[in-house]
Amino acid sequence: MGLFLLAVTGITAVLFLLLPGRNLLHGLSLAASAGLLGGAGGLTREVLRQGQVTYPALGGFFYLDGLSAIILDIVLLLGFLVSVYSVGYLEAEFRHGQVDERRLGIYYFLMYAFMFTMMLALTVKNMGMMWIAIEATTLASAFLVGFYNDKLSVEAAWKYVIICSVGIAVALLGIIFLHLSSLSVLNPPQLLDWTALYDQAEALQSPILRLAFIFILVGFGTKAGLAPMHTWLPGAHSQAPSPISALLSGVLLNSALYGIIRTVAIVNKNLGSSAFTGRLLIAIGLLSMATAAIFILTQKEYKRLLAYSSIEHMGIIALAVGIFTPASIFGALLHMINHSLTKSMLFLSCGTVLQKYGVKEIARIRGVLSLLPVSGPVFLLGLFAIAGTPPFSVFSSELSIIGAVFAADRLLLGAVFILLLALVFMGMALSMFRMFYGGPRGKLVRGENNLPGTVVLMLLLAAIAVTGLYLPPDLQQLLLQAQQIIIGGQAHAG
Amino acid sequence: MVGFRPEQVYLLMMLLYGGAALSALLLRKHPHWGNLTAHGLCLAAAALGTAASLLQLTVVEAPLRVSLLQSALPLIGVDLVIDRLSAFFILTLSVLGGCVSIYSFGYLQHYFGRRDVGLFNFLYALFILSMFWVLTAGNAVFFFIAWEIMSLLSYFLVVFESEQKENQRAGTIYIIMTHLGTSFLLVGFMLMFSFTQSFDLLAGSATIPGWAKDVMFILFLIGFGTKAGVIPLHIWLPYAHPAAASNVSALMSGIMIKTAIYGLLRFVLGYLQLQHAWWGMLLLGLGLVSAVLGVAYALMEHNIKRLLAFHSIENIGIILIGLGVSFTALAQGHALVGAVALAAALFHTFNHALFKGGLFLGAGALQLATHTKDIEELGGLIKRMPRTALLMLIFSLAISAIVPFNGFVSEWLTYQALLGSIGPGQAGINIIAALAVAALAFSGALAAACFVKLFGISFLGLPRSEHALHAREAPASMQLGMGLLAGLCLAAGVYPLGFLRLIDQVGVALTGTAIAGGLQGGWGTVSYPLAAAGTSISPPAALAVMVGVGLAAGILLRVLGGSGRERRYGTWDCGFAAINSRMQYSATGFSKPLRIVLRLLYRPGRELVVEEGRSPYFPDLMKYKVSTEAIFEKYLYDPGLQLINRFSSKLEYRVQTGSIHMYLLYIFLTMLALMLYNRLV
Amino acid sequence: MNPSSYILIQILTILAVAPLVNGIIRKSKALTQKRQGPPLLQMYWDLYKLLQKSAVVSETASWIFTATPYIVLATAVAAAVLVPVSTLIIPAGFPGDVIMLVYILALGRFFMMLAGLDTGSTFGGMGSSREAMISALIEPSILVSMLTVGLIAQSTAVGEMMAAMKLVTAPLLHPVYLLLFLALVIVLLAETSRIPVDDPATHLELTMVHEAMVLEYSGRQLALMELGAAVKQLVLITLLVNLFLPHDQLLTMTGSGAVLLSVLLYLLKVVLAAVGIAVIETSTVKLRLFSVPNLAALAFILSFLGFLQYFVLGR
Amino acid sequence: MANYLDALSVLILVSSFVLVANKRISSYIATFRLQSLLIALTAGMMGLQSLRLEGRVDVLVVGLLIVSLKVIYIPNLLNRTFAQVEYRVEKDFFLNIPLLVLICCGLVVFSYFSISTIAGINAGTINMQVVNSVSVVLIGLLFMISRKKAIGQMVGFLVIENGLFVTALFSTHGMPFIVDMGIFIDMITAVLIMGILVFRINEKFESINLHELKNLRG
Repeated sequence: MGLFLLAVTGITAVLFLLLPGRNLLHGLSLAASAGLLGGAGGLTREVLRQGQVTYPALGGFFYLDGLSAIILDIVLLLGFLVSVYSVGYLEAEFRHGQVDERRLGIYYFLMYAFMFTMMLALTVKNMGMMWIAIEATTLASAFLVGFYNDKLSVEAAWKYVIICSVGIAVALLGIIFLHLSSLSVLNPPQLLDWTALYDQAEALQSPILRLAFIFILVGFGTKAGLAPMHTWLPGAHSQAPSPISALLSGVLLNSALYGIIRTVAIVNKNLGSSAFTGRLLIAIGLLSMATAAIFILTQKEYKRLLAYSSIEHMGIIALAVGIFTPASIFGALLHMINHSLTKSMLFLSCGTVLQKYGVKEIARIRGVLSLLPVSGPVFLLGLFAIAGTPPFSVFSSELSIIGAVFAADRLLLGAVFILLLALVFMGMALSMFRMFYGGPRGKLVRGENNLPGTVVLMLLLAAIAVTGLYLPPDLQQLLLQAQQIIIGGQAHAG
Repeated sequence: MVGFRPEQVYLLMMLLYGGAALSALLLRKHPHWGNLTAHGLCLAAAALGTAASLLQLTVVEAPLRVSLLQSALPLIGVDLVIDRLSAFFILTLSVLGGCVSIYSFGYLQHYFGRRDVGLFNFLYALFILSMFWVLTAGNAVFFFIAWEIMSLLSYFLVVFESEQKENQRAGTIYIIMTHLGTSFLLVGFMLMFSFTQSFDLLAGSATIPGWAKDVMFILFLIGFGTKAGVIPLHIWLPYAHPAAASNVSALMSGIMIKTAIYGLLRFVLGYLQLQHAWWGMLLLGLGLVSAVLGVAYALMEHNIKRLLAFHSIENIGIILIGLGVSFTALAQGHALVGAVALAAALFHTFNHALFKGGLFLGAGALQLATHTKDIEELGGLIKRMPRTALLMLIFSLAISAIVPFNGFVSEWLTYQALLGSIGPGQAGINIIAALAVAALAFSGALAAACFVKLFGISFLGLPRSEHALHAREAPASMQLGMGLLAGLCLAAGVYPLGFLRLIDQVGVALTGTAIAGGLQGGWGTVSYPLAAAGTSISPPAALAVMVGVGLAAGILLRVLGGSGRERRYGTWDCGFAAINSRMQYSATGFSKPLRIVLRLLYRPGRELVVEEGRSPYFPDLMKYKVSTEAIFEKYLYDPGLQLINRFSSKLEYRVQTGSIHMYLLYIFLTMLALMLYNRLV
Repeated sequence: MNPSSYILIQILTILAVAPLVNGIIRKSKALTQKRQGPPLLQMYWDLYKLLQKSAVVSETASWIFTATPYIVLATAVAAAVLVPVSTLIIPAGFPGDVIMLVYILALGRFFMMLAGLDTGSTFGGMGSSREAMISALIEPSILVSMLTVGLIAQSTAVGEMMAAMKLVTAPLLHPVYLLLFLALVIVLLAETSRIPVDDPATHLELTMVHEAMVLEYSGRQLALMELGAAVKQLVLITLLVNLFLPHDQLLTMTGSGAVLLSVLLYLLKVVLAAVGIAVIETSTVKLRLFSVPNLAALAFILSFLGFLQYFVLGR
Repeated sequence: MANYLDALSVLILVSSFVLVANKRISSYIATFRLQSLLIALTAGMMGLQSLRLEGRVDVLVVGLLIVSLKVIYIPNLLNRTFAQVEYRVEKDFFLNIPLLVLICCGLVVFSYFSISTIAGINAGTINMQVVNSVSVVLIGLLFMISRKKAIGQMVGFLVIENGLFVTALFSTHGMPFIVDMGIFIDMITAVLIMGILVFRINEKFESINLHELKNLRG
C-alpha cells in the first residue's frame, strides 16, 4: 500500500510532463490526490491497528508509525485540498495569461515531485535516506518558489536554495556524527536505521551524539524556519504561488521538524534527560516567537506577515518539544496539525485576495469583506484562529502546550509565552485588520472567482472550527501512539 | 411545580438563543420576518432566563452543575455551574436583554434593505448566549473560551458599520485591549492550574502559596479591569460603545462590562478567598479614581454615546468602591459591613444595567430621529418626541442618584458601607474611605450636571439644526423597551427591599452573612443594619411627602389665586432682536465653568480664528474651537506603542537585511555558538 | 410622638418661619448699613401679592418649566421633614437621613437647572451652568462633614446625630466640630446663594447665579420658587444650628411644655443664625465666579481635617 | 597507511585555505578541482584498503564517482556557466584576504576545541582528521559568506559538500552505500538548479553580483 502510494505519486508527477490539455492535467491531479488521500486513510488505519507499517521490499526501507503517519496525513490531506484549489487558481492565472499550458504541466509536475519527496522523507526508516529526501524537497520546490520567474521570485528562489542547502548540509554533518556514534553498536544492515538507533539509544556514544544533535538542530532548523535560520522563509512564502505557499508552510516545515523530533527522541533517551536538548529547543523556540512577534508588528505585506506567523508557530512547536513531557509532546503534535490546516487556509485565501487585487501591500487593499463575500470572512476568522482565539483549533493546542509548560512548573516561561502570543495578536490586528473594512478603491467587481477554492476554504474553516472543541477518537489514538513513540513509556493525553 | 428542573429551563433558553441566531441567518432574505422571529425568540429566552434565575434566587438552594461536553482535547471541558451569584447576573442579563429585544423590533427597521440584518441578529443572539456562558462557566478554561467568544462577537458587532474609519479604529483598539487583558487572565488561570492541577472554579485554592495568590489577584485585576474599563485601562471603552449600534452598546455597557465584576467576585472573592485587606483597598482606590475621572471626562463630551460611555466608567468606579469596601471588610472579618458593601455593589450593578441600558436605547432613538450623535445640533426635542424625552429624563435622574429612583438607593448603601468601614486604628482604610465618600459626592453632583447638560441641551430650548427641527417620535416598540426599563428604575427606587432581598441571597451564598433582616423596617423602608435603627430611608415616604406637598400647593393656588390662566409670551430678549437658537447656551458653554475649574485634568486647548472684515470691529467670521486632551492615550499609550513600533521597524531592516551573506552568517554564528554550548555544558 | 403629627409640626413651623428668616436677614443687613430696610414681614406680603398674579410663560418652555416650581417647593419641604427642629419630637426610627436630604435637594436643583435651560434664554443657561459648577464643588464637603458627625452617632439620621451632639459639651470649642462647623457655614452660604458666592439682590448678568435661573419666572410660579428657596435656606440653617448648638440638653422638664420651649429656643437660634448670615454678607464682598472653587476647596479641607482630627483626638 | 591519510586530510585543509585566498573566480574553480582530486585520492586509498580487508568495493566506486563528477564534470560546468554570464571585474569579497585566512585559522582552532570532546572514541588519529574535515566545512561556509558573486557561493557550497564527504570518509569509512549515492544525486541536482538560477539572475539583474538581490527585506 505505502509503496504503491509512493509509486503513484512519482508516476503521476512524470505523467504531468507528458500529458497535453489543461482539463486532463486538472483531472489527473484531482484524481491522483483524491486517491492518495484515500490511500493515506487506509495506511493510517493500519498504523492504528498494528502500531507501525513496514514492507520487506527494497531492504525494508519503508517504515511508517504513528508519528510519521500524522504528518503524512497532513501532507496528503493538504495535497488534496491544494490541488482542488489549484484548479481554480491556475484557471484564473491562465485567463490572465500568467501561465500557459506548458507551465501548467511543469507546475503540477513540480508540485507532485515536491509531495513525493516529502512522502519519502516521512516513510523511510533510514535517517540518511530521510536526509536525502528532505534535501530533495528543497530542490523540488525551488522552481515552485521561482515559478513566476520575475525579479523578486528569482531572488527568493536563490536565497531559498542556497540557505536551505547549506542548512541541510550542516544537517548531513549531524547525520554523519549520528552514524559515527552508532558505529560501535550497530552492524551494517541496520546502520542509521531509526528504530535500531532508538532501541540501542543508551548504548550510543553521548559526546558524539550531542554534537550530532547540534548540527541536526541547526540544519533541519534552517529548513523548519526556526530563528535565526528563518531568513529564507518570508521571501519564499511571499513569492511562491499561494497554493505552494500553503504547502510550504503547512507541510514542508512540519517534515523538517519531524527530522528534529526523531533525533531528539534518540538523544534524550541516550542522555536520560531532556535538559540538554530542552534548553536549546526552548531558547530557539522563544527566539523564533519573539522575532515573529516583533516583525509582524510593522509588516507591510500580508503574505510575508503570514510567513512570520509560521515562524512563530514553528517556534511554539519547538518549545513544546523542548519541554518534553507527555502533555507537551501531545500538544506539539496537535499544534502541528492545527497550524498546518489553519495556515494553509490563510495562504489559500491570500491567493484569492491576491488574484482579486493584484497587490501584496496591505496598505493598498481595502474592503476585502465587502468584495469577497466568502474568502474575506474566512480570511478574517482565520487570522483570529491563527492568533489563538477560541473556539478555533489553534487555540486548543496552544492551550494544551501552555498547560504543559505550567504543569512543568516553568511559570515564568509560560508567562513570557503568553505575552508573546498577545504581542503577535496585537501586531496582526494593528497591521492587517484594516484591509478588511471600508469600501474597495478603484473599480473591482464583487464576488468570488475561484469556486473550488472557495469550497476548500469553507471546508477548512469548518474543520478548524469543529476541532477547536472536539478531537476525533482515532486522531487522539494516533497522537497518543506518536507521543509514546517519541517519549517512550506510558501514553496519556496530558 | 412538580419536579421542576432549572437545568432544563436553562438548556431550553440556550436552545432558544441558538434558534434565534439560526433563524436570523436563515431568514436573511426577509429582514422583516427574520428580525421579528430572531428577537421574538430572544425575548422568549430572556423571559425563561428571568423566571429560572428568579426561582433559583428564591427556591433552589444548591448550585446546578450541567456538563455539556467532555472533550478528548486536554484541559478542555464544557460544564456549567449555576449558583446564586450566576443566577443574579443571569437575571440582570435576561431583564436587560428582554427589553433590548423589544426595542430592537422597531430599532433595527432602519437597517432593512441597507444592511444585513440577518447577520447582525445572528451575532446579537450569539453575543447574549456567550455572555450567558461566561456567567455560568464551571471551569476556568471554559470561562476563558466563553470570554474570548464574547469579545470576538462584540468586536464584530462594533465594526458592523465598518465603512466609517472611526468604527474600524474603535474595533481595533477594543479587540487589542481586550485581548491583552485576556492574556493576563490566562496567565492567572494557568497559575491556578499549575498549583492545583485543576481548573475547577468551585475547588479549593488552599494549595496555592500566598505569593502566587497575590500575583493572581493582580493578574485578575488587570484582566477584568480592562474589560470593565477601569481607569487607566479604559481607553477602548469610549471608542467601542459609540461605534456599535445602540441596542448593542446598551448590552455592552449594561452587561458585558459587568461580566468583569462577576469575574472579580467569582475568582477573587469566591476562589482566592481574599487573603489581604490591601486587595480591597486597591480596588477601592481604583474605584474612586475611575468614578471621578470617568464623570469628569463625560462632562466634556458632546457626542451623546461617548458621554454615556464615560459614565459607564464612572459607574464601574462606584461599583468597585462598593466591592473594594466589601473585600477589605471581609478580609478583616467584618462580615456585616462586607455583606452590606457587597449588596451595594451588586445592587448598583443591577441598577446601572437598567438605567445605562435605557440611556443607550434613548440615544439610539435620538440618533434615529435626528441622524446625529452630537448634542450641539439638537434642542427642543421634548416637543417633538415627548415620550422619549420623559423616559430619558427618568434615566437621567436615576443615573444621577436622585431620590425616588434606584440609583440613589445603591449609592446610599455604598455611603453607609463606607461609613461602616471606618473605625479607629486603621488609618489607611479610614482616609481612603473618606476620600471615597468625597469622590462619590463629587461624581454624583458632576453626573447631575452632566445629565442636566445632556437633557437640557438636547431636549429643551430651541432646536439647533434642521434635523432636530424635523425629528419624529420613535416607534412604539422602542418606547415600550425603554418604558419597561424606566418602570423598573422607578420600582427599584421606590420599593428597593424586594430587590435587596434577592441580592441578599447572593450575599449569603458568597459571604454567609445575611443583611435582609436588618434591612427591613416597615414597608418600603430600607434601614441600615449596622447601627442604631435610626439610620433608615423610606423612598416611598419621601415620594409621598413630595407628591402631597406638590398637590397641596397646586390646590392652594387654585383656591387663593385669582384668575388661574398663565399667558404664553416670548422669552425675554433684553429688548434686542428676538431670541434665536444660536443665542442659547451650548453644551460647550454649559460645561465651560467646570472645564476651567478642572483644567488640570483636561489640559484644554482653545483657538480663536478671526477673519477681519472692513474694520477690526466688524469681523466677517469668528471661529472658536475648544479641545480637551485624552491624557491617558496621549501620555501613556501612544508613546508606548510608538516605542514598540519604532523598535520593530528598526530591527526589521537591521536583521532581515535582504543580504544573503548576512543570512548565511547567522547560520554560521548559530552553529559556532551551539558547538561552544555543547563543549562548555 | 407619632410620625404624622411630627411631620405636620415640622412642615408648619418651617413653612411659617422660612420667609421671616429672609426678612430678618434683610433687616439686619439694612441696619448694619444704616438703612431703614424693609419690614420684617415684607416677604410674606411679596408672596401673597405674587400668588395673586398669573404667570407669564415663555413660548419655548415645556412642561418642565411649569412643573419645576412645584417640584422645588416639594423637595424643599420634603427636606424640611428630615431635619427636626427639636430632638424632643422625633418619632422612634423615623426613616430618612442626611444623605437622603442631600439627594432630595439635588432633585429640586436638577429641575431648577433644567428650567433655566428650558426657556432657551441666554441667562437661564448661564445660571444653571454656574449652579452646576458650584453645587458640584460644594457637595463633597457636605457629605464628608456630615459623615464625620455621623461617625459619632454611628448613624446618618439627622435625629440620631443631634441626639449624639447633645452629649458633646460646647461643640464649638471642640476642634473637630469647630472645623466641621466652619465648613458647613461655607456650604450654607453657597447653597443658599448668599454673598460671597452669589448675591440674592443682584440682577447683573456677571454676578447672578440663582437669580439667572429663575429669571423667566413670574407670578405664582415665582412665588413658589421664592418660597422653596427660603424653606431650603431654613432647612440648612436648622441643620447647622441644631447640630452644632444643641439646646435640648438644657431642658430639664418633659411633656408638651418642654416641646414648646425647645421650639422657642430653636427659633432663637435661627434668629441668631440669620443675623450672623447678615453680618457675613455685609462684611464680605462677592467673589469672582472662578474664586469660588478656592472657597469650596477651603470648605472641603476644613471638613476633611475635621474628619482626620476626629481620629487624632478621638471623640 | 594512516599517516598518508593524515597527510591527505591536512592537504585538503590547506587546499581550502588556498581557496579562500584566491581572488579570481577562474582560479578558485581550479582550486576546487584540486581539492576534489585530493579527496578522490583519499577515497581511492581507503577503497583499496577496504577492498583488501573486507572486500567492500563501494568506497572505491564512490571514489570513481568523485573523479568523474567533482574533478571533471562540475568544474567544467562552472567554467561554462561563468563563461556565459557576462563578466565584470570587480572586488568579489567583503573582507580582505589576510584577515579571511586568519579567521580560517581561528576556525580550525575552534573546531579542534569543540570537537576534541570526542577524542579517543575511535581508533587513534581519526580525531585529528575529523577536526580537519569539519574545519573544511566551516571554511566552505565562511567562503560562501565572504564572496559576492553567485558562482562563488556555488563553489563554497561544493566545498562544504567536500568537507562533509571527507568527514564521513575519515570518521566512518563512508556512509552506507545507498546513502552516499543519494547524497551524490542530490548534490548534482542542487548544482544544476543553482546553475540555472545563476542564469536567471544574470538575465534579470544584468549581473551575478548578489549585492543586487536585496529587494526582499523586512
